[in-house]
Amino acid sequence: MTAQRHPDLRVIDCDLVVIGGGGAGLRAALAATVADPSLDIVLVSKVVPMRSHTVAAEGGAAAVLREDDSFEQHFEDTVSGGEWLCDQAAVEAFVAACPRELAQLERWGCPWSRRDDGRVQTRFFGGMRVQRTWFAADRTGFHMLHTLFQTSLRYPAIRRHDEFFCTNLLVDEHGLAGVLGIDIATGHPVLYRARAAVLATGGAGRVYAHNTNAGIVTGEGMALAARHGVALRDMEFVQWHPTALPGSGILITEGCRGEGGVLLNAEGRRYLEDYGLGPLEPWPRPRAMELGPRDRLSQAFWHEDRAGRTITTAQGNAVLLDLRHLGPRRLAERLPMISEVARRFLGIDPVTAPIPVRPAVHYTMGGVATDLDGSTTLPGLYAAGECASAGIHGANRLGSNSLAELLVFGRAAGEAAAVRARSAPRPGEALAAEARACMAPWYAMLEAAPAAERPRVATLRNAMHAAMEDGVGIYRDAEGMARACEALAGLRAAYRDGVALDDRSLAFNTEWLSAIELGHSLQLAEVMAHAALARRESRGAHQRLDAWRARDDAGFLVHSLAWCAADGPPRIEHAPVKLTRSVPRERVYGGAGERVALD
Amino acid sequence: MSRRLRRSHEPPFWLLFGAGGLLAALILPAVVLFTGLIAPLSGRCGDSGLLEHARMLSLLSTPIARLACAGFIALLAWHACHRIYHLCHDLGLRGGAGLRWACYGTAALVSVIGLVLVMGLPHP
Amino acid sequence: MSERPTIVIEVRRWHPDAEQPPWWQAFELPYREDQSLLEALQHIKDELDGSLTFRWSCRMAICGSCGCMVDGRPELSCHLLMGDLAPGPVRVEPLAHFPVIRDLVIDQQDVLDKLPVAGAYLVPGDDTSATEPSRQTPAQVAEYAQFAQCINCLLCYSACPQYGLKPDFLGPAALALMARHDADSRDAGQAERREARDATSGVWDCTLVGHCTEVCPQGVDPARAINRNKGASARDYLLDLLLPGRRR
Amino acid sequence: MSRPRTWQPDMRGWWRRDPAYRQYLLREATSLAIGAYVLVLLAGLGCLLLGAQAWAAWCRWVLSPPGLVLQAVVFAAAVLHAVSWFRLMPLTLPPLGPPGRRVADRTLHVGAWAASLICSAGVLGWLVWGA
Ligand SMILES: Cc1cc2nc3c(=O)[nH]c(=O)nc-3n(C[C@H](O)[C@H](O)[C@H](O)COP(=O)(O)OP(=O)(O)OC[C@H]3O[C@@H](n4cnc5c(N)ncnc54)[C@H](O)[C@@H]3O)c2cc1C
Ligand code: SF4
Ligand code: F3S
Ligand code: FES
Repeated sequence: MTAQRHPDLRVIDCDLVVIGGGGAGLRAALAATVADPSLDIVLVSKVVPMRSHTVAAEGGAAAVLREDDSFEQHFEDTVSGGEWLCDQAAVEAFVAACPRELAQLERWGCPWSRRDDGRVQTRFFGGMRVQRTWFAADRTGFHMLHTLFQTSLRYPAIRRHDEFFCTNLLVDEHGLAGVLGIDIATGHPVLYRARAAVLATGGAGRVYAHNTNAGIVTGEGMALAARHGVALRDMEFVQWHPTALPGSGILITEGCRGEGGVLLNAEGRRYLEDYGLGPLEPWPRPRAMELGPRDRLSQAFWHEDRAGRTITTAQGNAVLLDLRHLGPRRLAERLPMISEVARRFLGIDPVTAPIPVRPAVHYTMGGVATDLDGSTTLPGLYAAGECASAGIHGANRLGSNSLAELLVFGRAAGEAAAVRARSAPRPGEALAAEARACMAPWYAMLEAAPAAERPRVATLRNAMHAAMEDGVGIYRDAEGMARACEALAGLRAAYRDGVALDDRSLAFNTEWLSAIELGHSLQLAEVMAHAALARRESRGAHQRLDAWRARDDAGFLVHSLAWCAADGPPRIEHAPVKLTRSVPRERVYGGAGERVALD
Repeated sequence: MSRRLRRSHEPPFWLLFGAGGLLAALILPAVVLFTGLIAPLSGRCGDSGLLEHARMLSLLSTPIARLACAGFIALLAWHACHRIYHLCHDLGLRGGAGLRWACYGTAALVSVIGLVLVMGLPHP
Repeated sequence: MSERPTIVIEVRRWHPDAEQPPWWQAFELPYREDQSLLEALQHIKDELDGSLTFRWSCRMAICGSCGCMVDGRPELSCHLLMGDLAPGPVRVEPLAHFPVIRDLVIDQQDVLDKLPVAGAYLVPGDDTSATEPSRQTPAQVAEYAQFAQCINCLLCYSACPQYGLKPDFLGPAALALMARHDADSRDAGQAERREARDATSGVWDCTLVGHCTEVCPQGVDPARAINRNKGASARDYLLDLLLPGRRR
Repeated sequence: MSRPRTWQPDMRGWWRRDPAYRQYLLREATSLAIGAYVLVLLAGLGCLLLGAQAWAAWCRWVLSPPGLVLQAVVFAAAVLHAVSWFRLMPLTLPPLGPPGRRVADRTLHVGAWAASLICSAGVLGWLVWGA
């Protein structure tokens, strides 16, 4: 089936477009309509909002709640967890806003797990020194997303366009002027003319083969912004989650360890003790052993695997996550979904057997550089959520900070964008012509004659996965990263020459859309590889095995900024990190960490 | 999105259906067991045994027994007719209002006839 | 690679540009026991026929994208293992009762539009400006927790013949979400939801077929949610009759 | 947004799709047998009113082969009805008992069958020894 002639562009005027119906996008839309009910807001998303990736988050969201906690401690855990690459002013604002935001969600109906007296329950999470993580069993993201989605139904000023695939941002002399994309069901182009847009398109974990992310997490939102000269910040920092299922990459939440689960190697030893996270006792103890930060745990797995102390499964090597001692009641109450996942996908009952797990790519620490109010360097464009880099995660995000971030910065971006949408001049008529020109290459992909020698989408995607896993993994060296850069440049060139599409029709053409996604993913992968190569030190999730194994505060206590060119490789620069009150020091966990904290 | 929400008048019928269904579940098997098995075994064809004419009349001599009998028949009728109405719908029979009148009308008729009959029974 | 056993998957296909009713297409492909049906469909798309169209995202039974009929029963394709479907052939169709956009992709707009009609959101009761979380005991959470697990996968709509016969019916999931919010101690929206509940297309179009509950992958039990509400609706009907002016 | 062109499914023969649907229809169809039995009872009442002769005729029909077959069918339908009714009954009841200690479906189920036994015994007792 071949494409009909170029379908007509539909132009729709509105005040504000939110791109993305995940946690960040919904929160932004809600904030904007509450701030200014007269605004005409359009929420676009390539999937129906409740299908967004936020739905898969399991463990919980962080906010100071207990008497033994304080903003100071949340700040300290976050900044040291990010190995001082965090913007400390952003972290200060963030930790102060978290409790209010999670309480707001409670008021909107989120079914948080409770203590007997009716107060919200909290659990331990990696790298957090007190129980600070609010949770709704092990389906926190699901409940948060559905609460936000359902709440959005109460505000008719939020018009939804589900299954709209955004392909371009349009810009005029005043800044952002429109959001252009494809109505997936019909394949027709649609232009939303607006004076402000909030980008909330999520992360880019799918540039790696082995990841915990949903299929939609391909990262094109970041690439769309980058095309207009917005810098991508700290893209070399990619988080590996230490406990995912081998093969599928399905996540086994950190909440398991928060509840007391332990990690064992092939010899049955709690090997984390050998990686500066011990001693074993007392257990459970925050910021130690299995409650250490994710980067350290994933790195420990890498060493164990190297040393041959992992078990072999049909889907690759693994260590064992043992939950048996928690007992059937606690598992059913606190970790029901995980128990079901293990039974279903592995045929393992965590009540009676440990679960094989291994690290998988989980989170994109970097993203579109934003200010505290979500604004970017492009006037009218705001960003929030995983696609943004507000500066709170640094070199390693702590588990449960992301769900809180969606709310805090989603709201900030929504409110700031609402102000802008009201005040800025309306985009002109010329925009439609530009939109038609921008759409042409996408439709050309459908019209291009089939060529036998062209690669399939899956072929290029697999090659990208291989390049990233090989060269930009948990541990990196210059040679491997350079190899990845080169491979990715080659893949981008091959992509520009054209991919083979079996499907040339317009209606719900997911092959075409994944080809478009792939182009953006390749660009982001290249940015990650180049940014990694340029960081000649080891910090947080970026660990090198060559000459730069140590952290280098003198040279590299800096953000990386990547500027993308349409074709060639990105330009990488570095910019200072904003420190306020925490002075970089050695980052230690376990017993050693406690000694440092006492000083 | 314009969706008409018309208030349903099903509740009274549903309550009658439910009452009849509950009654049927509680005692209908026993009643059928009586008329179809116990009574035939108890004697020959109605002129003797449990189904004797005079005995039946005396069973139904008190107002309570009469009302119970009429109520039993009526509720079962409402139960059955309600289900039959929905069954017709499920099988794609588009009877419209006519079907509704036919079904529930029958139930009403059966109820009235039952009541008139028990009230008219002579005393033994 | 070639050592792997193969299986036949028959898919019901349709394309709006094709001037013909849906047709079946069979694919033979290698599989692994622990592979999900979704992964098998992805294999077809990646390697055999890029035009095969279906929705998916989380691949862990939580996003609700991947529903389809498998051997006549509504299922999440990511939640079925090939080992359980072997030796096949496996017949895969779009979810029943929905208009088909293409292949396995159905038009879900109708149900999305019904969610606000059913009042599928919490109406905060007391002081909405409060910055503290309100209190709710675990027992109060348990009152609605089961109904709150709905992932909007629409399997129940495909299981419910009444939805197929009466497209206005709000349907199992929307009505379960209605019950979920009614049962929440923080909610003050019961009165708002009454009109939808009491309507013909509300709880009264349900004839307690019960298949919705059987196919629900999240154990939501919409049949219970709806039929519980019939009693409440009937009670209010009688009260309105006996006390004129009680309502509106 | 403009709605896409779609293929509209139809419901012809929907009960063929799943055994659960046939079970449902069977359950609903018990109403036909119950309805027929109601008519039989109604006729009996009429005959009882008309006098001993008419009553005897009704009794003969009830005990004739067609009458017995019908009652066998009604009995089977009544039992099927009771089984499905009690199975679904918990779904139709509001939550019973205090929050946190709700009455379990099983308890309701057992209770319903116990009630059925007691009521049936009562009715049979009245019919057999009542006069
Ligand atoms: C398995 C898993 C578990 C996790 N658990 C936790 C946890 O316990 N605690 C925690 O804090 N964090 C957790 N995280 C991280 C957290 O869930 C994510 O960072 C967060 O949900 C991202 O939300 P988001 O709103 O930014 O993006 P998403 O939820 O990914 O939403 C992105 C939205 O953008 C839309 N979109 C994307 N591209 C386009 C386009 N081109 N056109 C139109 N729309 C587009 C999508 O349709 C989607 O609606 C977890 C992550 C994973 C993978
Ligand atoms: S009630 Fe169950 S089957 Fe229906 S949409 Fe919700 S989760 Fe899916
Ligand atoms: S299948 Fe349908 S008829 Fe009612 S009980 Fe479920 S909604
Ligand atoms: S892919 Fe998300 S439910 Fe199956």
